[in-house]
Amino acid sequence: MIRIYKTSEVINFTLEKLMKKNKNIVCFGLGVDDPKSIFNTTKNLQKKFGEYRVFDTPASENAMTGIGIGMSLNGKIPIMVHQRLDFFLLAMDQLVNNASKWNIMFGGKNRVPITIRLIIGRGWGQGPTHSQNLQSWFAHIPGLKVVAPSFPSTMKNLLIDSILDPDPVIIIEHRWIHNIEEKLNISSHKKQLGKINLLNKGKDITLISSSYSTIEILKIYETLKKNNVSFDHIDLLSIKPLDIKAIFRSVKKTGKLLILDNSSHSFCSVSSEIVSQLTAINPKVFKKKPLILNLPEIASPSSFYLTKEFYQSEDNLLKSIEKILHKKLKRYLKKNLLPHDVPDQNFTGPF
Amino acid sequence: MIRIYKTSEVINFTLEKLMKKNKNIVCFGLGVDDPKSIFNTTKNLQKKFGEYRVFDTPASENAMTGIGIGMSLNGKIPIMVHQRLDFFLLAMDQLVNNASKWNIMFGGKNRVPITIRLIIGRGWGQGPTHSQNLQSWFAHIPGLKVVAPSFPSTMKNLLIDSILDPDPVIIIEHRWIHNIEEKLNISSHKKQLGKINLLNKGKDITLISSSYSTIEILKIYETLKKNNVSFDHIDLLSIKPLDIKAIFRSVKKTGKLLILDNSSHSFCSVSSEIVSQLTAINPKVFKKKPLILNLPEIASPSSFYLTKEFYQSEDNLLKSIEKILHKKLKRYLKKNLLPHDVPDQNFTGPF
Amino acid sequence: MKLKKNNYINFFKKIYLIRKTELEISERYSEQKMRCPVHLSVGQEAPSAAINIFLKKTDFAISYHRAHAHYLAKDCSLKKMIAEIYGKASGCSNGFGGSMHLVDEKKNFIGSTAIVSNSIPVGAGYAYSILNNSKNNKVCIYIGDASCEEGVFFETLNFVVLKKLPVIFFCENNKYSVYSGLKNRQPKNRKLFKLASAFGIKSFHLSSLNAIELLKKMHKIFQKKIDEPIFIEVDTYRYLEHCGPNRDDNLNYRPTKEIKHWSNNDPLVITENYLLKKKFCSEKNIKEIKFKIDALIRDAFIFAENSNPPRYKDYERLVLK
Amino acid sequence: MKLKKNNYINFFKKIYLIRKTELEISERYSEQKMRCPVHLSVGQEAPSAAINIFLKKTDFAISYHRAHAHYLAKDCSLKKMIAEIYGKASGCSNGFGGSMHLVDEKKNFIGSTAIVSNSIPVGAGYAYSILNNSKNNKVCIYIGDASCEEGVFFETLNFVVLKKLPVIFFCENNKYSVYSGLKNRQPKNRKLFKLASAFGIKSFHLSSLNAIELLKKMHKIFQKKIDEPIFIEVDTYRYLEHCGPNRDDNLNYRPTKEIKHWSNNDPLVITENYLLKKKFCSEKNIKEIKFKIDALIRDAFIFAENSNPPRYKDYERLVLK
Ligand SMILES: Cc1ncc(C[n+]2csc(CCOP(=O)(O)OP(=O)(O)O)c2C)c(N)n1
Ligand SMILES: Cc1ncc(C[n+]2csc(CCOP(=O)(O)OP(=O)(O)O)c2C)c(N)n1
Ligand SMILES: [Mg+2]
Ligand SMILES: [Mg+2]
Repeated sequence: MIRIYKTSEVINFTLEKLMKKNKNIVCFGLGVDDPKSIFNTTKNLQKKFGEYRVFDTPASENAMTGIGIGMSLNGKIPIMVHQRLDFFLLAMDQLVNNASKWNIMFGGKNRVPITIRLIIGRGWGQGPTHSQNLQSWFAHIPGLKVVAPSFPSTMKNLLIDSILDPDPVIIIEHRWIHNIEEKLNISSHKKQLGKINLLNKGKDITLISSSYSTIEILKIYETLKKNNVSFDHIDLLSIKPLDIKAIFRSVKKTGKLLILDNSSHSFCSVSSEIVSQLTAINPKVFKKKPLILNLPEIASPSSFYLTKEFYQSEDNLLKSIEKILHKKLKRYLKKNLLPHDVPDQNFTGPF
Repeated sequence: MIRIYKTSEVINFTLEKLMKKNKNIVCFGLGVDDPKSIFNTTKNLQKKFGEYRVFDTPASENAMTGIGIGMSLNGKIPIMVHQRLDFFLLAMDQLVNNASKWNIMFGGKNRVPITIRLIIGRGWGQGPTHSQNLQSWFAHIPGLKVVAPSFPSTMKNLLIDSILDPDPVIIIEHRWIHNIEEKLNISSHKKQLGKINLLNKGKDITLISSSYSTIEILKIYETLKKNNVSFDHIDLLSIKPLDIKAIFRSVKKTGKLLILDNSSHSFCSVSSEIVSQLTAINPKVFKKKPLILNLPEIASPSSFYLTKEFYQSEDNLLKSIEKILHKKLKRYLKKNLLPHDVPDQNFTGPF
Repeated sequence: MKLKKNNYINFFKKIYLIRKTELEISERYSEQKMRCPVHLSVGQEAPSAAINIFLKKTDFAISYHRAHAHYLAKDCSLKKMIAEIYGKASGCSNGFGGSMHLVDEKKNFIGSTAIVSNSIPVGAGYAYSILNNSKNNKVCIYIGDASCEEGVFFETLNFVVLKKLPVIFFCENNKYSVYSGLKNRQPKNRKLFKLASAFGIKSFHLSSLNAIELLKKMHKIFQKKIDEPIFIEVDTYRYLEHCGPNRDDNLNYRPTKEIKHWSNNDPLVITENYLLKKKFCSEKNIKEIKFKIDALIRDAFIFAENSNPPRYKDYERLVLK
Repeated sequence: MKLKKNNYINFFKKIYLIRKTELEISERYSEQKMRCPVHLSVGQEAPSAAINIFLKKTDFAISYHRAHAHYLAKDCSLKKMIAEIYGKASGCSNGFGGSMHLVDEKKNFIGSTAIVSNSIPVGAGYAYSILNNSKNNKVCIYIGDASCEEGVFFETLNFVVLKKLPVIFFCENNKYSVYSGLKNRQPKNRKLFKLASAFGIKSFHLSSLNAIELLKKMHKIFQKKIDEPIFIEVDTYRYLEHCGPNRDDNLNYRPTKEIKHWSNNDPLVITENYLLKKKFCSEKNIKEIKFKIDALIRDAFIFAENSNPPRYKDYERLVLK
């Protein structure tokens, strides 16, 4: 059906559709069956598929991950969800020492088709342990795939890809994309795992983003266009595998690169990896110094007064582009009537 | 006293010396007091300092890390050790959500001076879960420092730096450096946290390594020198903070870079970070494509027959240098009479 | 030592302080100046109020996301707590932490954290650091019923018993973890205190609905010299939603009967009536107490509102060099 | 159903197979062709031999670093195990895993892993996948005494009881974790089966020194239909070092008396004598049994030695695309 969907709706519909088709799919996590049903993404699933296939869990992240792995060794296709990525740090042993390696460890006969949705918090005082995006940790581990959808449509495609993938896939699911709307055909599917999405085509500069950062770049489209900046905008979608060839093609064309990375901290980030891989292919590709914008080298603050500067602003983004292009840009930004720490006007806290 | 020391001895002496000086230092971990005393590094410490300051622990890596953090909030200086880094994956919540953030989270008044020694296994069938080097995970987290000593002398300096540092420091301690010998003055100390060590000076190429990789590069010195290759060899020592300025100076001079990285896997590695940071300073610094040699994108195998190709060989290292320099190198390698999976002739398994 | 009049009055004062502070937060939350998640303790004031009648000032405490009551019951700075929730520089964590990261070094409140159970081993480590301290100080580790599902709780319990650390585990069992009732998370008939007891720790269960009875039972525990780690489980109930300022009974995740059962035994009402009945206080005394506390709370909000925001520069200074 | 002659003979066979296989590994280890850590089960053959008399072929098993006995007792491929230890392509994990990563799909041996306790939840997840299976199959999760110190064990226990999963926790308590005795790790008087029991799981403790008694007690457990998760703790003892082929009693981390105590009650000797005494076997029968098993072991080593090494190409093929 073609109509306007929210990302959260798309997740819900997609889960329902796939679970209907394949009764080996099992969905669990803290709160999947509660009145808020993970920001409405797991709504009615338990009612439709029963308590065996859709279940709430104890606060035991490490064991529950292992339990997902165990099921998957016997044909189940588990979908786990964590309301914040930060909670999942308890399960790194299961993820890294078991999920990512089981197949290799036992000679290549035992794949682990688990999908793990990790929600990234932002704003409204989420603070140091409710807003980390550790995508580069997961991307660093051989045997794991990592995707970071940005829109309802890419969420649909990547969620399907992840669930159908025979190996563990981590979905980086930013809290602020849940309410983003897009008109789409809910029953279509296009494989996007391993591929980038070129959202805008141009020749002056390559902008790369993923997940909610992609939305942030959309907000400066008007300014860029009215200033006659012709830009490639790459929505990464798939952090790993990374479509470095497509990225290289773009940077080769523009010679200029800015990456907006909503993962915390610059060290060993996905952005560094992109720059490093491009350099390894050909350092001459860069006509200007590439720029990475990400979160500062410090745990994220809770205070409203600090998050404003902690996160990248549209203005800062534009300034960086000005720096690369050596050109002043007149601002055509929509007046933001919202406080900086909420995704939309419907959000009034607390979670 | 100046004499020849093994790395393991240096650790033992240094711990003893500092513990004598400062009775707040506490040392714990699985097996610190057992007959093998962590490859002799904690020998006699319990005898000398008692069971309160030096103690064996239950197999509870996560809790024990939190317990270390708790002590440190009240003036203790804990030194934790894990016989393999891989076991420490159980404690990522405590490390990331508490140790690295406590100071920030509570307004900057509560530092956590914990030192965590993580031993990296290699060879003799260590296999997928006994040989991971996840240094880039730790380096990715704001609030953590990471060092990777290579020799007895750098071990001494970095161990002291780590223990004296007011914030959490991770020591990447490769199992294969324990028996490396060096003549040194055990009572001297030179600060090396945050600094590189330039082991050889030259102008054709910059070689970067850390931890046991540094030893691997030493093994090709003769070949390089007899071939009149003039090279900078940088022993990183401090993964984070990273002395990128010193690295840049070297690469600016040589224009050519090879990094030998004993951490698994290329994605989001410390090496990528170095290349990316250099490119961000100036992409033109590279006269040739930089090369990163690290471990393949797959969990490490157990079989003797597979580890040979899994790890980088001296020959492969030389081939890569030939590629960058565009020059054939005559080999002057010491015949290695040892099997490839042991560090020295005294090693006959099983651990 | 018997329970004295003053103990009862203090108990009431603590409950009243917590209740009114939380309700004030609840009321003002919609002003959108307290921009962080808040886990309020309305309804479950009695347990922490009770234990803090018996803990010494020199004892330590460490807590979790629902920490307001624990913090206030230990006489920590109300002003700094409110300022913290407002994200101001004068907050106990300079605004960096928010409602879930309360600290008061002066009052030996070690901190509170936002990951379920991850303050537990930190408390045990603190206890290790004061092992064999002459003052016989203890570390009170507050936990919820869901804390007892995380592995680290059991690991810590084992270590605490092994080393005989001066720890009091204080578990407020309010039967819910967010919207999840116990039946989703723990087997039927699970008794947390019995579970703890199997680890070799002396364990108590205070199941009284009546706050005064709770106080008396708590008193009994502290009558004897405590020279080993102990575990105390207290049944309690929150009136408001898990996180946020409102009631959420309309969501129907909790049986109406259960809600009534608890709210009919409101700790504030019960303690106030008890003071009057026992003539520990006159109506006038009570009014005075309330008046004073109300003023403190008012002042705290004024303090918070008037405080300066933290400067980003000061935050950035904490980046490691 | 009573224990039959055949059960006793099978029990003996399993013990003998495990003992001789492990001793062969031990003897040949110095040839340096088995280049991986090995955790041998010499001395502690009886527990897994006993339970595997009662487990069905269709039941599942999952284990930890010391898995040889569990693997062999379930009739998994001896050849593939030895080849795996030799790092050969014909190994059960193609040589990729080594001694600590044994698997045999045909025999429902799910795997064994090298991180203490991390196979536990995997076993529980497997059990979840067969919940309500008509065959009433179970998953036997082997654990050691140190496994019961990791949080994930308790988390899993809670879940298994909550969901009534078809799991048998089988804990071989050999009192040591590497060189660390229980006193370093667990409070005095800790009884693991009681701890488990407090989680609401039916628990058994088999403390018999005598292997035949152990078998009989195990039999008793399996007499009744098992329709809920259970926990079995068995006291046992390893004769050799934690990891590697040798004795290490010279290191003095274990009391001589304790070592004697156990080796004086050697399960192999006891079962053999029992068969003879009960006339279940003649000396000749025993010889034949041993001869056959010895031949199997010899063949397995020949198979392993003659097998091809894995090709790096085949390994690399597993890199994710
Ligand atoms: C490791 C982890 N998992 C999940 C969460 C999400 N979470 C926040 S509070 C909470 C409920 C905790 O319940 P309980 O311990 O009973 O305390 P209560 O809120 O009832 O006071 C959960 C699950 C978290 N913060 N940390
Ligand atoms: C998480 C983790 N911590 C530590 C180790 C190191 N280690 C390997 S075996 C072992 C002892 C385990 O003892 P137990 O469970 O009693 O089994 P046993 O060796 O006695 O059969 C330890 C601590 C590990 N492999 N994993
Ligand atoms: Mg609760
Ligand atoms: Mg043991």
